[in-house]
Amino acid sequence: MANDPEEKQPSASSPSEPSGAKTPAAGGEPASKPPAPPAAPAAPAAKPPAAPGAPAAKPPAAPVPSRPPAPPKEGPVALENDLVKRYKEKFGPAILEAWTDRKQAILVVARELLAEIALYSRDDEKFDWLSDLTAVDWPKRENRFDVVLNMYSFEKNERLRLKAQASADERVPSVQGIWSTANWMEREVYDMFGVVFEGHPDLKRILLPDEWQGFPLRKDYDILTQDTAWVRENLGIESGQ
Amino acid sequence: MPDERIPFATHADHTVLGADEIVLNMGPQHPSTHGVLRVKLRLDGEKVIGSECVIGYLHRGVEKIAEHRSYQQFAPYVDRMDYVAAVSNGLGYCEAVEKLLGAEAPPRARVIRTILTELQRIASHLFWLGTHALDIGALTPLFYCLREREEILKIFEKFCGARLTTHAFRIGGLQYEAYDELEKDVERFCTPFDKRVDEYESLLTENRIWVGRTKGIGILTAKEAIDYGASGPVLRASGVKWDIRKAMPYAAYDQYKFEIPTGKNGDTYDRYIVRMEEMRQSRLICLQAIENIPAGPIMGKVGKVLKPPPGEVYHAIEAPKGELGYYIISDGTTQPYRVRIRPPSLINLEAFDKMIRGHLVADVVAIIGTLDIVLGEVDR
Amino acid sequence: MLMNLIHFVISIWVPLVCALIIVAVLPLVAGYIVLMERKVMADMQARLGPMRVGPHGLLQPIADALKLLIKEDIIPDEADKMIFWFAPLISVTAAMLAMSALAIGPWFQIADLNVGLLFIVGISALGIFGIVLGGWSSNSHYSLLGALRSAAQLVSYETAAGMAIVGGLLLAGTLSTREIIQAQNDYGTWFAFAAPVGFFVYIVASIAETNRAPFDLPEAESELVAGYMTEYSGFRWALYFLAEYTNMVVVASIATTLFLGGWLRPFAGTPAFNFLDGLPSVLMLGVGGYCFYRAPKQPVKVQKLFMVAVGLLMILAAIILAVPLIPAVGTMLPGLKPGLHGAFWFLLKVGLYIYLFMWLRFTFPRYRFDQLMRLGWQFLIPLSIVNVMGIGVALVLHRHWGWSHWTAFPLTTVLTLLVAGLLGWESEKKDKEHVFVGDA
Amino acid sequence: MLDQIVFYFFAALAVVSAILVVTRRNVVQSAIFLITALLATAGIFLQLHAEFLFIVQVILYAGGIMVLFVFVIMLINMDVSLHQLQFNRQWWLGLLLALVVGAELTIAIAIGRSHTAFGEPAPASALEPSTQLVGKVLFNEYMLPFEIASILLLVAMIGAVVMAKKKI
Repeated sequence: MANDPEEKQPSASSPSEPSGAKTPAAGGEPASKPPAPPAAPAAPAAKPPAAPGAPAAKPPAAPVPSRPPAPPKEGPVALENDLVKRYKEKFGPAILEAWTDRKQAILVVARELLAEIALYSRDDEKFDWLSDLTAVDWPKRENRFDVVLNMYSFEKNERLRLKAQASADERVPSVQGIWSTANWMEREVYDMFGVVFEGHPDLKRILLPDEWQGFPLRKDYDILTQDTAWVRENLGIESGQ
Repeated sequence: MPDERIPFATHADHTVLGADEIVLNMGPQHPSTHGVLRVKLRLDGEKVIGSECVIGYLHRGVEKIAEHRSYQQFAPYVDRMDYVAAVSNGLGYCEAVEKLLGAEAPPRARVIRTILTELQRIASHLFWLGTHALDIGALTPLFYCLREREEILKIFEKFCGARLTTHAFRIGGLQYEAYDELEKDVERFCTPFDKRVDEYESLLTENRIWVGRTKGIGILTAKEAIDYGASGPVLRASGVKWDIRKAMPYAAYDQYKFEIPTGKNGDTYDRYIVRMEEMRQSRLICLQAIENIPAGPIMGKVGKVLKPPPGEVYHAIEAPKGELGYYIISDGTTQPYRVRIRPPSLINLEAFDKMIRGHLVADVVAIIGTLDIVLGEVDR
Repeated sequence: MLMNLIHFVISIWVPLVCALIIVAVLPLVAGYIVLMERKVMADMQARLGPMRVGPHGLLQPIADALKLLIKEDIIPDEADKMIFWFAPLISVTAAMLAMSALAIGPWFQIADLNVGLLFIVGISALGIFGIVLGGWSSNSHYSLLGALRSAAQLVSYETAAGMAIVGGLLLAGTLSTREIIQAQNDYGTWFAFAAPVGFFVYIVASIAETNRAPFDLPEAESELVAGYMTEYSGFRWALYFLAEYTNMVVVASIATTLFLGGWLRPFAGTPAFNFLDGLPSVLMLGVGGYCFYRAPKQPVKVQKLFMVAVGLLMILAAIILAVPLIPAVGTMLPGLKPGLHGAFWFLLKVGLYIYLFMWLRFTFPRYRFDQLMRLGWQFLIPLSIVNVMGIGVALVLHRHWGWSHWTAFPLTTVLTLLVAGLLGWESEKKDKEHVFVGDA
Repeated sequence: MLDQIVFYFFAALAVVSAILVVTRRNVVQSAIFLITALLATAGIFLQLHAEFLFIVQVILYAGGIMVLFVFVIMLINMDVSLHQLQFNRQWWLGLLLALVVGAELTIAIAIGRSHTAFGEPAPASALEPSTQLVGKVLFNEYMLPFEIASILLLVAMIGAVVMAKKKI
């Protein structure tokens, strides 16, 4: 992981100075590494970046990256810092897992308390800007859908990702009340995955026509289902595809 | 709002000046909706009391396609989303996959990428300025803006053969070595460019009618902008000083000095001022960048077949419209398991309904223009 | 019975010929004004404009006319057929009728009514019917809104234009166009310099009256698609366009007659500037020379010939304009010089006025409807009323207290400008409070 | 000679369009015929060299009042008013009144022809242009009624605006 200045890990050890947007965050890259160094960091350039591209000076001839990196067995690594501790104190068992992947913090939380955790993140943890809300379909898993919230904090200039798992017919509490931006994103997740959001003011399809059957972004969805249904309905014959 | 099926032809529920409201259907084919956007305006006489945006006419299912393409094969699709700023889409995607791989583009590639992305930002803002002024009735700025934009498109064509959907970058660096007069061309474009921006500003900024049509129209306070998830010039015009190029620098932005313009009261005029200033700042970045493009390889240590280790990454860049984010999940195979693209135009469009309430129909057109949306990105 | 009919026809052959010329030439003139507009617009936007039909696009209007003739004439199904067909006719007749009382040159006038100017204003006011009925009868939402808007706009700006004209009439003392120009000659200065505020108000009001430039709300492309003309196509649509451009010519002629000294040569009175008499023929020579210069550069042979022909035409016009200058001919036919030169000067002033219309169109964005109304009612109309009072005061000072009019008029103009500043500041303040806050 | 032709043309036009105004089913068409009737009478004024009257007729009637008529017709939803009951059930009363008025008119013309002596129409050239004449009279002898009338109109206009505006 060569000098990857922009990705700041919400590391606990050194309270990251309130870089805020004014001062370029790149300058004050705390040299500390995450306390629990990734167990098997096959990452080639593990050593902290020498001169993280001081704004004016041209970085010395970039360290020639050593032998092409064998695909590093990166994978998620357990994460324990005071952010996670604060969440655990507050919500206890609701925080199911906490790990970091490619230097980005991820919290897997219980589906029922998603709204409360989101509210807590926005008010107390200052993650006041919901940059993205989406879903991922894992058909083989019992809790099939992952609803993913990507939050960003202007003050701490950090990102945090909340994940809630829900099966096909479970309803996920809507965060539309907390960030109004979630309104259309939740509609899109419903449109593409069929995940029903509890408490959403006007949950209906956003991109596809309203009478569309099936949810396209599910892994087990294929175009023929819609096509054959339409042909049978409108032309009254079986489309032989 | 009761979602009764409005037949395509508009119909007045009651007499035009009757007490009840009428529903005016704007789009999807309309001269100033910047693409196939349909807006159902509920009007009381001439005043807008509510609206509903119907989108999805240009939905091509980019995210579904991504799951059946290899990482390199998907790169050209990304240009077709925000077709006005294809280069920055490409930059976002390539950097996200590089992060997934844990690879890094060499410094020369990062500097050239920065130059091309800033040129693309200028071109996108020029296109916005031209069409926005045309919607409000000023016919001339459009042609001045297109004249400058033509120069930038020529540079892109010399660099990678295409003007609009450029597919200029590859995962891990660049495909093409920069053609030798790149510095001279960029220099020839940038040096007179700020006088050109003065030319546009002389036509519009102090123009009483322009100020009358844009000041105090479509106001979005800072708190509302954050709540609605607005990003880019729309957020900065409301007073929030935040730019990913400064907060989380990527490519080679940490090596250059530039300012982030912000507005005060988040109306159409402030967004206009912010974007004009951004064009000047991008020009400064380009001028600083072409002074020393470091020598060295243009392609990082990335194999031919990309098999990123399982895991996920969310990487966001500052596209001309706002924060363009890529959330990619890999399952170790050559094809991404899931690619989610955060479209700044779609999310900026969410604040549209709140911004147009209480305005007149003529302002609706100005507000669509000031949000700078591109329907290719809204519908994906 | 037949004899006195013939006598009658002979007695009025001059106005008859003028009328024929007006009705025949005006569509052609309107076509070439459209071409001029597209060329000027292109020039201001760093491009070339129509170059394909004929050399430098000179045959473009003919091509446009043919296209519009052949184009399919769509009538919306539930539209009121009879009125839909009748509306554009009202507009065109109103515009052309208004041309009848105008004096292009001392010879060229159809009817010298002693209510001349009032007649023109009255008749062109009938043009509203064409727009309103056209918008209503095409039975579509957009055109109805557009028709309402343009009617409101016309009515409010007619008042402002009317008051501005009253300002000029006070100075002239008569309504007949010929005598107004005579009065300006006697005064020695054009009324534009005597009543500049009136002239400014008239310019702004006339632009709004012909639905052009910053005030072209009714056919604002971006919102209401094409206003009242949305459902019209083919030649019917061309009639509306012809009416608009004829209105533009009418409004320009009123301004020239009332404020810019009609067919008077600039500095008509002072003999020192007599060399200006030669200007018309010199100008024509210049244009002819340019045509000859461009002729060989034309790509197609027939375009070369056409350019040469146009060049010859210009030279011929230069010669005709130069003939009255020869002293011998001047004594024999005294009327020739004012007649020919008068027409030239009048048309030159009208052309420059129309150029001003176009210039404004390409530099200014469009007003919103309520701003337009506020500008009309709260700024222009009060200002023109104050202007009328100012001129009244100046006349009293001039006639009864013997002030020379070189002191009286500037004084009142300054007073009126003071009031204008106050009005502007007032509407500026109101603009601030009137900011739209999204009252959901 | 030509004057008669023109006069008869205008007169016939006025009468025909007046009849058409009443008989047309479509309201807007009848409004247009009303305008043509007014313009025809204006033509007759012009023939009598009463230019001022001609212009006032054109501007006020055709240009002003009729625009209001057309506006009102346009904005009221036509098919609604057509369904309301047509109150032409008292047509016989109307016929009776028409006959009475007709009789009075014919008698007045018959008697009047012999008693009252119409003055000889003054030759056209002798007349001073009528606009100045009317202007002089209006602003000299009848100054006061002119001012009162204008104030009355102003009050009426303000009243109309107050009533129409939803909220002041």
